[in-house]
Amino acid sequence: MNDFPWLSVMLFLPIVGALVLVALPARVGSALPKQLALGTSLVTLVVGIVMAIRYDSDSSAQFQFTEQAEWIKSFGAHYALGVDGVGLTLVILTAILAPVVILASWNDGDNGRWSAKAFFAWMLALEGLAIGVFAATDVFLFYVFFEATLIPVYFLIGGYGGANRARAAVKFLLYSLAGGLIMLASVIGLYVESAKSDGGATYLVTELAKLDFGTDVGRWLFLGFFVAFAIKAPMFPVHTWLPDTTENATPGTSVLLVSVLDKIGTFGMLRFCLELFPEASRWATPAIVVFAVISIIYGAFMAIGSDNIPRLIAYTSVSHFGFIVLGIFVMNSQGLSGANLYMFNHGLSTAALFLVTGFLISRRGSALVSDYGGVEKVAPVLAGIFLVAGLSSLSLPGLSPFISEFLVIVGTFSYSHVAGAFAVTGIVLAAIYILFLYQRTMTGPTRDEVKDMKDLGTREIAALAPVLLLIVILGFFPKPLLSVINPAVDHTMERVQKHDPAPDVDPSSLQEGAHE
Amino acid sequence: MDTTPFIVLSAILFTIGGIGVLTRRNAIVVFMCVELMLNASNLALITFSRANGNLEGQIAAFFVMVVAAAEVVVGLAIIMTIFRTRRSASVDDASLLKY
Amino acid sequence: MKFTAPHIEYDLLSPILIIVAVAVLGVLVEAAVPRARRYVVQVGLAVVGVVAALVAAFIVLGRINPTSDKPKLGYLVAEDALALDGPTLYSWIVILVLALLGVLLFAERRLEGGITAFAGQAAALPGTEGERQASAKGLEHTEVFPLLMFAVAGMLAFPAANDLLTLFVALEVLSLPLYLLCGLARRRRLLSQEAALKYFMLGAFSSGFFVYGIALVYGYSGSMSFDKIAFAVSSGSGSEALLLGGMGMLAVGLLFKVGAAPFHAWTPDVYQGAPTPVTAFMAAATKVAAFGALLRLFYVAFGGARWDWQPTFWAIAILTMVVGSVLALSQTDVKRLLAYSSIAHAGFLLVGFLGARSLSEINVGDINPVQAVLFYVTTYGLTTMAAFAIVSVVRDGSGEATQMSRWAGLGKESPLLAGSFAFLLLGMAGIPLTSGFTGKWAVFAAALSAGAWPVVIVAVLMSAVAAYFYVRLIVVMFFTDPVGDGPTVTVPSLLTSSVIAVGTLGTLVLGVVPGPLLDLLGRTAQFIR
Amino acid sequence: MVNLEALHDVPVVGSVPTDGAFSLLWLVIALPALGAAILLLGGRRTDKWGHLLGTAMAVGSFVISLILFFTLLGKDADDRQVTQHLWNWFTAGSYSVNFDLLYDQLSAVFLLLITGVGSLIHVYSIGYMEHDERRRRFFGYLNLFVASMLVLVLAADYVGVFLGWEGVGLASYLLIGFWQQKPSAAAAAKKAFVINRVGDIGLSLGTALIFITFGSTSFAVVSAASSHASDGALTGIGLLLLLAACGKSAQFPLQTWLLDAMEGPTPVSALIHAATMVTAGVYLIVRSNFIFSLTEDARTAVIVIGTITLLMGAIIGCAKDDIKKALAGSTMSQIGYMVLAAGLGPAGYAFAIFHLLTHGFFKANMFLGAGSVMHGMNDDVNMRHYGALQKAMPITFATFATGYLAILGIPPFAGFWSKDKIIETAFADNTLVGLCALIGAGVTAFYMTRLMLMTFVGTKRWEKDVHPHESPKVMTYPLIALAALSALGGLLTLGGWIGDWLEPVTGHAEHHELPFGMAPIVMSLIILLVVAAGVAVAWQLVGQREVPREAPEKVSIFTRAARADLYGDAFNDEVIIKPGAAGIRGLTVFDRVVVDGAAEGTATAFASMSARFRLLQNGFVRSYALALLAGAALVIFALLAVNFG
Repeated sequence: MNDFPWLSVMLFLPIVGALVLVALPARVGSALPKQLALGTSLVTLVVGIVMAIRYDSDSSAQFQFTEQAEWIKSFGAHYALGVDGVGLTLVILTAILAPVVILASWNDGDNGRWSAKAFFAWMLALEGLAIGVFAATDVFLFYVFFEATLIPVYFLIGGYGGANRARAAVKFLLYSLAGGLIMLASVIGLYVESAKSDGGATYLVTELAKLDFGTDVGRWLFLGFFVAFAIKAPMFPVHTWLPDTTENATPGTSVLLVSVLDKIGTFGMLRFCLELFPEASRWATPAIVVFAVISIIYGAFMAIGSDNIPRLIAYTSVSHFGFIVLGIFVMNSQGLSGANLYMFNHGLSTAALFLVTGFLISRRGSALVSDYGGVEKVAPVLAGIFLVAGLSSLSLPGLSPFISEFLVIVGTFSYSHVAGAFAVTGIVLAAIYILFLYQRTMTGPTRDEVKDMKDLGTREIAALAPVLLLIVILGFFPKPLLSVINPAVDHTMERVQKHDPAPDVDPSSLQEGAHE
Repeated sequence: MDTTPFIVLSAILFTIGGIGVLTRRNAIVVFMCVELMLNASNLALITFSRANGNLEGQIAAFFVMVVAAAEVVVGLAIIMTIFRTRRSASVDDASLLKY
Repeated sequence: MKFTAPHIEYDLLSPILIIVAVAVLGVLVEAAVPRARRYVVQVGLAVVGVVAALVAAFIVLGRINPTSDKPKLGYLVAEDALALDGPTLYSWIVILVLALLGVLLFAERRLEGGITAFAGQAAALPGTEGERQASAKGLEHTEVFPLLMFAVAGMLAFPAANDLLTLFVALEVLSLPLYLLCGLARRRRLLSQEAALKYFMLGAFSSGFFVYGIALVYGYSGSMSFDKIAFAVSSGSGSEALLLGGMGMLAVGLLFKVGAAPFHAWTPDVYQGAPTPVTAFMAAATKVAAFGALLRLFYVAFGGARWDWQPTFWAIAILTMVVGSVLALSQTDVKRLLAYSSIAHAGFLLVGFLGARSLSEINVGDINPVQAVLFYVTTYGLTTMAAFAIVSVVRDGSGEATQMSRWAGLGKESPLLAGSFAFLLLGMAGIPLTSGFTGKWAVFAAALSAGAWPVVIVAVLMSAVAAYFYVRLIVVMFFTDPVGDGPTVTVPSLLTSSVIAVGTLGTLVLGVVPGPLLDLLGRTAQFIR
Repeated sequence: MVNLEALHDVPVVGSVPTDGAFSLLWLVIALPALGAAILLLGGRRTDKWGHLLGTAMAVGSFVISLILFFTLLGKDADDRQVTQHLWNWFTAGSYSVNFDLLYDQLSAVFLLLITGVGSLIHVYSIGYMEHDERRRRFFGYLNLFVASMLVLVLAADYVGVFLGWEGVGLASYLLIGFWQQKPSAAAAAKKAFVINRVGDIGLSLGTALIFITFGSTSFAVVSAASSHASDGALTGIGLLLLLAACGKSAQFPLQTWLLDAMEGPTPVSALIHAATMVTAGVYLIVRSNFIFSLTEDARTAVIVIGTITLLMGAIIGCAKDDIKKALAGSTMSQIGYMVLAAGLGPAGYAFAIFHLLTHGFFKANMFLGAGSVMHGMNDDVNMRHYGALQKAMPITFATFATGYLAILGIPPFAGFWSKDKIIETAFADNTLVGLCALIGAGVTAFYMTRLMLMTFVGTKRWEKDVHPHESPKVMTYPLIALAALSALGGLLTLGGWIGDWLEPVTGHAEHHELPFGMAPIVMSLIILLVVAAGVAVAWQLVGQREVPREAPEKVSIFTRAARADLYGDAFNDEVIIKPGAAGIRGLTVFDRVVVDGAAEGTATAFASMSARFRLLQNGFVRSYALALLAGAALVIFALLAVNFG
């Protein structure tokens, strides 16, 4: 059953689940919808795992599990799905995090504007659309999913978020829409260019990759795409929507937003910027590297400076996305593999961090660091998990983010010593913001407000356990990921016509050197 | 003979009509100015019709007149209702809808 | 005494003829049928008439077998006064569908408690004994239906007109009934009458320009018919000044109708003041007819002078988008907001209109501007109809509650209605999976193919700005709590609900599977010359 | 192609596949790791027997280390460098890092030190932490530390070293902050970790540079290729690794964290901040001898850092009244000696390691002794409240005394053999450095004597209701064992054994000539004289007069400076922390006002524009008409302009 539509199933299972949830009458209460949502996401995960096992990492084809059907002929748009290593990892990441988030935010939907039913329906819809984004191999289809994901997030924030949720929701939507519309111009530009070609108008990535846009056209189209992705990622200086959003969203929403949706930005840079406009990408590299480095340091400083936990985490993500973008644009195997790995690992570590702090905040009812102190004494398990999540976020060796960050640093350093030297300061700043956060919340004399705080419950631990487990396992044995990522990296290197610099001293040459 | 004088005259009439529309307050007068513009057009039409030596222009002139007549009917009806409710035919009084 | 009778293709013209006949019959009904039964008869007549016309239009469309790869270009009928080609017939069908929806809205009686939304007796003064009696007697102006039919007849003729005179007549035939309809609101009659007055005054003023433009163009080309004008343009005989002046003045007349800046001033006031069913119909159908006419006039007649008028239209398109989107930001009245948004959409349509290219430049299967614009007006028409229909059912004691603040918490009050309205708004904002997106894509693509990228950039930015006020309305409906007692949604009869349903469904379907329609247009959207 | 004549020869790290007993190698790490996992994840239900399990695991891996060591002795010198391949860690492009363990003469020595001293300290802690309800977790952390430390010394690849490096950092963080509810402890823990991270910049960039230069980061490949690399690359790598060493080994300028680290429980100070972890920097340098031996410049830097630190530490040690901080200062100073030795190249590597071992013995011994004293003094650390304790706790005194003699370098105690060698070699290398090292020895004698006198002799200056008592056997036995090692550690250098043993790793040391052709014995006598002088001065200043219970305020500028750790923290505060905090505050404002302001500003700009322009729609039909007319005029004008303009 090689022509089994794996991706379509993964895409539509959650969406159908969402529709079912909506269709449920209100009288069934909130328990059934929750179980239904969890079940759907788990089934999706199973499908995803089976698919991942069937993925053949040695095949020469760029995409696997491909499906293709003409959608809008006069636009040259297709319903075309397929994943390469990068897409696969992100699809799986989405499938893993969805049930985790649903379990973790079991009660977050209860006191929102609408029923919990709607909350989980939106979540499932979001999962489906996100999978669609990562699986789309047609630019038009990608764009459709790209924009469509905004709506569920918008309602999740606006309906269930914190004090300024309406404002945050609007800010998020408009910021993303602005980026998306700029991208739309480039998307249409692609159509016009491809229509000129003898092949006729098409949006298939594989077809577009064959086209050669002129230097200027290519660069303009590239910019259109890049701006949208930079906003999504988010990079300095278009990052300010993220802290405001996470500050007001529920932890679950923040996880789906930062761990999954923001990856669309970096994923898009890889899949579209580098894939379709190699020349323009090389042309833009120096500037982008500078911005990425700024994002790393700037985000870290902002994180150190912020007293609001979700904002703080948001800023750490700005810093981490700086690393990812850096890894992508230094354009060598180490950087690219690191960046791709980073996308997955950052998803895990940030998810853990958002969820555990979410549990903390829901107990104390305040998101301000300064309202905590000495929690470790009353809730050791929470504190322990918090610490592990934090350490993974500062990419401690032995936890999965380390490998990705290290590879990015190596890649960057071999691209430019200066850039590498600046980027590496990130590891010190990361230590400061994480440990400073831990110190101020968990250690010191226990404050009265948190004296009778309950430790994590079984459900909460159950939600976090798989994430932490993955973080540790992948920290020592990332092979499963790398084995699918590396072929994709090689493909990208080919596209951008770059080769890894040879080492100054090539060990293989030494032997014959000895015989002289 | 050259058509210019006729066209110039029609242009002048048209302009007068246009200015009238802008300057006069009374709905009836404003509307008469519009009629003036239409008739200026008629003059132009007829002139060109003669210059081109076909009848289309003159036919058009008739149509314009007919349409103008129809406009009068509709226009007066509207103006009447307004006048009766507001006791004034000034177009400036009707300015509730704005911004 | 013998003469050669003019040759009229009654079969091909049947749609128009049916509508006119229905209109005339409607007038007779007013005279003959007793008041008690007029409503039923008029509505029945109108519905039957429109449906019949629709059927006829489809048959005519079939005559140019649009499904084949190389459809017949079309027919020139009534001594070449009308051109029945793909664009015309397509516009006819769209207009008739919208007209049908319009009739349904006009006929809605439940919202006002068993009586239509139109004045019981237009002649009776507001707030007087006469009016009170009129409403006590349950009087209602059933003339609105014949008026509507006349307007429809004009709209059908407008995009088909193949010479300037027919164009003018059609313009007036569609305008005059609308002037009247605007003044017939049952509630807030002062505003309604004011709207009528403004619309009429400015309409008459603009038609003055239009006629003078006809005169000048006639003077330039020595003929009224488009093909002769086109020939004159291509041969470049006669004085440029006449052509350009005439072209400009004709443009003024048409741009006034589509509500493009700087000729948009009437739109907000009239849309706000007019009875909502009228606004809905006007906003939707007029755009279709006017753009049909605009395309034919400037592509067929002035196509040769494209390089003369394109720059000006670039400026107008940009100005229109900016004015519409920016001014809408600060609106507090839903109807007025939609009015400004319609201005913005006129701007987007003009962007598509700027995609004009000589046929040689357009490869097979490319988006061509006519196709794009016609598709956009279709999507916009359906969406707007439904939107205004929803506006008409959100009410409080004093009739429709169009103040945006009164819409707060509608999402809780009636999720379904608010949900579909939100969906329509997202459609207007151009979010994917709605027709608004596919429409925008089409017009932008057309313009970009013609190299109008600066306009497209502005269009893109303005769509971002426009998104803000649509989103704001969604926020009001869903994320803000009502002040005092929230709005009440009067459950409408099947008539209005079906309009809402059709419009929303159309917005969804054309957003997800626009392919068939686009392909049809791609094959048939060719002007006969 | 590289020119072979020009090459110096550095020992190449061999890789004999594991067989027989060596296949147990991974167990050395696995046991404590498993222990940590069980104790930390097991939760309360392991409270009862947690400490026993932890100790068992440590002892277990000590036993294995012994077995391995003797098997290694059994092999002939050429194939004493065993590599156990576990799995491929990660691969990116041409860069592949394996999870390999390298067991050679150097790591063998370390294995014994870590697991041996480690086990003793585990045993000691059973008693020391008896009354702490979180003892189980303490042992979990200790196990975690031992495991990471073993990874650090067994890894066959710089990235593997990095793993252990950060692992011990984490363990140190957790243990320093073990009493987290004390803000000072939490702060100290964070400080230690952050400053170590500064060092890690060196390690990660160094590793990156190694990869760029050699295309791999495994010791085997790098040592084989290092002699072909350019001097620039080598020096760069050397300096970056030195930075890493400074962080971990509390060398100048990253020394400030070590004194604060004394917030941790005393066994921690003994194990991590005296015997093992802080010496990791020395290990790194010695391990990277195939880099350092080839770059004069980097080695000079190492020597300078070492010298500065050994003096700084000694001076700081002189002024501290807190017994642990005094010992911490001493640790800094002693590690300074080791770094200095490591900087001397092949001549010094072996002595660095030798001193590392002996120091591990006697410093752990003295720290545990201090712990036992505190145990008796209700955890009071202020020596001014001690005095005359030798009667109260004789065993502690006796063991401490051996440690004292050892650190002074009194023959035949362990310190004598290792320290003298370093000072000699230093003189051989450069007289000035030698002199510094010599002075250091004198100062060491001073502050250690001061410590002894203030603690064990003189008058009782105890706080009220403090009843000093000897510690339980579970604590004193480890003391005795360590005392024995401090006394007999010198045996390792019998016939230069340690040097020969390490030579395959560190390279051959050509014989050095001492200045003025001194005989080594003369050198030793000079050193002893200086030490004696130090002792005498201390006896004069401390032994002969009453020690005030409150630290006197009116003291010399030097004392004040020494008390303030020579202003290391003050410098950081003024130059880094305060400006940094201010900068971050500024940046936060910048982010809100400028960056976000730009985005929000655009929105408000549009809104205000809208509010202004909507007034044009003033409701007067005539103004609309005017607009229409003007529009028409513009359109026509535009049309004409386009064509006639």
